[in-house]
Amino acid sequence: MAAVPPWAMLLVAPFVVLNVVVGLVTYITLLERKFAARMQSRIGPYRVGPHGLLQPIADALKLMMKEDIVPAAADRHVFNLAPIVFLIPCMLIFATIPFAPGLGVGDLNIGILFFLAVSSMEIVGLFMAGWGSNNKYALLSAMRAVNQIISYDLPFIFSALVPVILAGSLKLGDIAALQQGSLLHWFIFYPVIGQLAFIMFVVATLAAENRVPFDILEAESELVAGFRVEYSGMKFALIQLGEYAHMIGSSFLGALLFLGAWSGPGPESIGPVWFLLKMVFMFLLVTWIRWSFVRIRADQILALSWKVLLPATLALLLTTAVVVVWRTNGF
Amino acid sequence: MQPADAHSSLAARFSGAEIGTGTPLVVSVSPDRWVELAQCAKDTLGCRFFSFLTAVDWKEQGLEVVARVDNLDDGLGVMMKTRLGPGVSACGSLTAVYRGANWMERECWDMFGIRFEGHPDLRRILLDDSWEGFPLLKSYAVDTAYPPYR
Amino acid sequence: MASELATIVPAVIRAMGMTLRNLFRKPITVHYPDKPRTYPDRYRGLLALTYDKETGEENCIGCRLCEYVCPPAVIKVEMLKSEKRNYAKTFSLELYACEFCELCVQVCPTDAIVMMKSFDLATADRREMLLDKDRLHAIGLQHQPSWATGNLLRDMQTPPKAAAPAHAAKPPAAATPAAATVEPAAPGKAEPPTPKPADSTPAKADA
Amino acid sequence: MLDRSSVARVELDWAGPERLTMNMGPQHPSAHGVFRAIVTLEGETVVAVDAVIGYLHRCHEKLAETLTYAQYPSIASKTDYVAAMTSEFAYVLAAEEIGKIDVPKRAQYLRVICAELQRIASHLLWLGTWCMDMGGALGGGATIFLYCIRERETILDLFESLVGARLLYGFYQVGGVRYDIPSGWTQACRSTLELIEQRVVEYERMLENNPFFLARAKGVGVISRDLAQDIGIAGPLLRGSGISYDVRRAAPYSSYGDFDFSIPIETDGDCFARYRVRMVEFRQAITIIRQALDRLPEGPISSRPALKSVAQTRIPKGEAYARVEGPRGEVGNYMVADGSAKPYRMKWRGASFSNLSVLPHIIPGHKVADVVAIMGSVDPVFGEVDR
Repeated sequence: MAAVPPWAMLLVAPFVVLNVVVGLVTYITLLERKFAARMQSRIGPYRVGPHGLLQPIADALKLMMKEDIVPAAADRHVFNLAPIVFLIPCMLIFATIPFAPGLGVGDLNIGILFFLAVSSMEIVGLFMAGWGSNNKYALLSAMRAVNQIISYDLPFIFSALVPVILAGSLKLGDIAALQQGSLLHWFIFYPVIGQLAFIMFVVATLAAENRVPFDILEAESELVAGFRVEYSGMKFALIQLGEYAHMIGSSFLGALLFLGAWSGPGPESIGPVWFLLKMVFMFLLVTWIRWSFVRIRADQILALSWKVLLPATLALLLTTAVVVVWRTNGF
Repeated sequence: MQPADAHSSLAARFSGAEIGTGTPLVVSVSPDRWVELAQCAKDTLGCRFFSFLTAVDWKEQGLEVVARVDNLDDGLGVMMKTRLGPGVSACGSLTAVYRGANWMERECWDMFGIRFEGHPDLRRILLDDSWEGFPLLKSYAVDTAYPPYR
Repeated sequence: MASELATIVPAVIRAMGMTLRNLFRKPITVHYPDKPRTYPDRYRGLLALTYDKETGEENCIGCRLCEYVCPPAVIKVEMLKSEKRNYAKTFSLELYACEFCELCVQVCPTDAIVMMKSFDLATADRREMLLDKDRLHAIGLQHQPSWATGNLLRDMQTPPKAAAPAHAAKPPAAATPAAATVEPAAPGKAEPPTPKPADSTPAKADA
Repeated sequence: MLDRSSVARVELDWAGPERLTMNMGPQHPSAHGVFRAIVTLEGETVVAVDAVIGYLHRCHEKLAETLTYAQYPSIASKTDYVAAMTSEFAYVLAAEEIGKIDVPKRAQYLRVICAELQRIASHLLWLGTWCMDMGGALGGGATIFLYCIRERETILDLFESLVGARLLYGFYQVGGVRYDIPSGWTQACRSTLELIEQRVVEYERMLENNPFFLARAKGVGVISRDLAQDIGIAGPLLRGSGISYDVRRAAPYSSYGDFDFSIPIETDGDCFARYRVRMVEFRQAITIIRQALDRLPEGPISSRPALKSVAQTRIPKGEAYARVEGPRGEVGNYMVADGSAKPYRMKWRGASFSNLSVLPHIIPGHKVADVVAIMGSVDPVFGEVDR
């Protein structure tokens, strides 16, 4: 590593990370489909390749070759730009995640703030998609999206700040480093606070990722496919890619904040593998919830956020602060 | 309200009506007392459950409108009928009495061309708005072609 | 709030437990074209004309009963009069409109038309589903016939000849407990006329 | 650059301040077939709804006038294709009532068994599709849907081994039934019932007390007692609104009086009440089938000679209204016979038609998401609505 000049690292690392993310997305969709299928007494994709292993590639090829339709009445520029505007923040969030000590694009000292700020930028893309389609379903969905994401960003941030207070650093590398060593150092095992924060984090993640039971902006039984109802072909693929990238990013964040990132038995060199496995665990947890519940209504989602989740996370955050101060200074 | 009581109370109120004796109680009145009969069935006989409304085309004897209402508490069913007479295709609407008559009368208009006077929204319901003719009339042949395919 | 949580949390866990439990159940998917499914004996599938095994003669006598009974009118038969027996000059069946009600099989006096244990109708050309006599014969050779033929069906439905003494109002609760275990009408053979006097309790008078 | 002046920009339809008119259907994931609801929205709240039906109209009533009593039962199953047994049942009952035709006890019991199996199958499909409406094809709704379909398959297998078909049966005929049960069928039936009994408990475990489910179902789409009777809705909807009306009890047909079962009543009239009623009906149907299997008498399955030709069944002059309790409520058949082999006039009282006509009365005031939940809880089958 030492032989590589720093400026080259700056080019190579994002390239590698982006490609790995795209690869991850394709195969994590397969994982989700297989997992969901087994949950539903099905077998899922099976025909393309052995046990359907080549299915994601077939899907990607299909989407690339599909006709790209732009509705005549759509706002063409906004419509075309929206998938890209949506995808960029979803990809940017990987910039600050350290995949092992020192292994990452850039472990900023305000890493978590960067992550949270950038990830909520995706609503711009969503709203552009909904507005630009000039479709009533899409418009309703876009309005819901703005409502929901603004409402859930606060609980999401507050629950993510609990580990920050526990670690005393905004730098993701520091937060991860503090959880190394023993299983009990993981923040999820921090008595009471850790578990509560984890549950709230998962709930807020579900909402931020638009997964059932909070998927009102996609809501295909009411709004058909919501903001992406008019998209097809590669643009649809970009939106899909962005969504899954966001999900993977959030899962990485959850694994980093609560599950000790790369800590695990074995030599330190397999740390990234542990991190990846934890990310998959987080992802499957979200998927498991997704395939177990029915969706709730838009107004109920907002009520849940403002009336329950926001006060709860805020209280938890204050409690955490008090506990941390008390444990370090003892009043 | 038992069937016998219902029979006598209807007989007292509707003098010219043909009132059957079996179950369900079949009551046939003239078209001008049709709505009154429904109101009476609902208020006096307690038949609050609206089952269905339809018509029968008796060819040259004209159309007959048939409706059935039930009193669910006492198990009393009343089959109300009225003969519109040859060539007549207008009848009073029951929508003011039973809200359920709304769609049923629309269907009846759709299929038989009976104009229910007083219906708030008498449009075709099952067939397309551009449909010509009323299919359930006996004069409408089964193989009548739909306009674009004529 | 606390009491709400006390019901909500177990309910959420129970629901997720159900999906988890199903995760470990065997999937019920059938790999359909790869592994053919098993058809029950009475399956109502493709239609075929039967031919006499020894003489190779068709069983159809062109009586057109099936043509008359067919609700969607997909069967067209022309009779060919002959000395000993009649034949079907042409027999066409528009399978694309067929609704597989088995009425044609039911009325066939000579068991000439039967149904097959197959539902492989998919074809790229609609005209292939307009079946003539040859195609109907070929289908009969290709697939397994179902149990039902006209005579078997009619035997199953015919009430026993011996007029049942009308004994009044048999209490059904007192029906023989053995009735639960008796299995009448094995497929493959017609239901034997039951020796017992048939129960002929009048049907209820529906209001 | 494309000349865009020729493309008319589709403006949102403003029907007043802040109002938006939106089409739900006829092609819509939760249209349950082909139903078009033109909803007027104020924000997310529905302020007006116009229901458009008829996309699946095949003029069954005219068809019935051209088909004989022997032919029509196999077509009758197409009115309500989710509960095909029910419509056939109503048709043959009407014909038998006019013709004063007795039905052997065994046939009556077989009719009951099939009708109740069909009720279970239909309710399974309702539960699955309703949850799918609320939960989405990409969520827990789809999971329950697939579980329900999985169990429904076992019932369809039973029908398949009895009749030979999975969806449209043609099992009933005037005077009895067309098929007797094959050997081993009762055993298969009993084990299927046991399986379904277990699985119904599983569905309840997934839904009962489930906060997300309750939030969607409770207090949504309330139908008052008065409205319910006035419209003439029937079945689980009526019983969910607190009215104890079940044709099986009010006017027992086909030996229903022999069986011991209860009729569930809920008084809330909302989606959850309808859900509760149907969940109990699963169990009641299972009880009825078990009783019928236990007491299944020996004997013929038809009181009339087997069908040999198309016009064999002739019904004397007269008229009758026969009703059966289908999975969706009172399925009625008003028949006028003129002594020939075909009815002079036949009217279907489709349960779904009446049930669906309640929608314009209850939807306004709800959110868009509730529209699909209410639609699903009404359980319309458009073959029966449009006939």
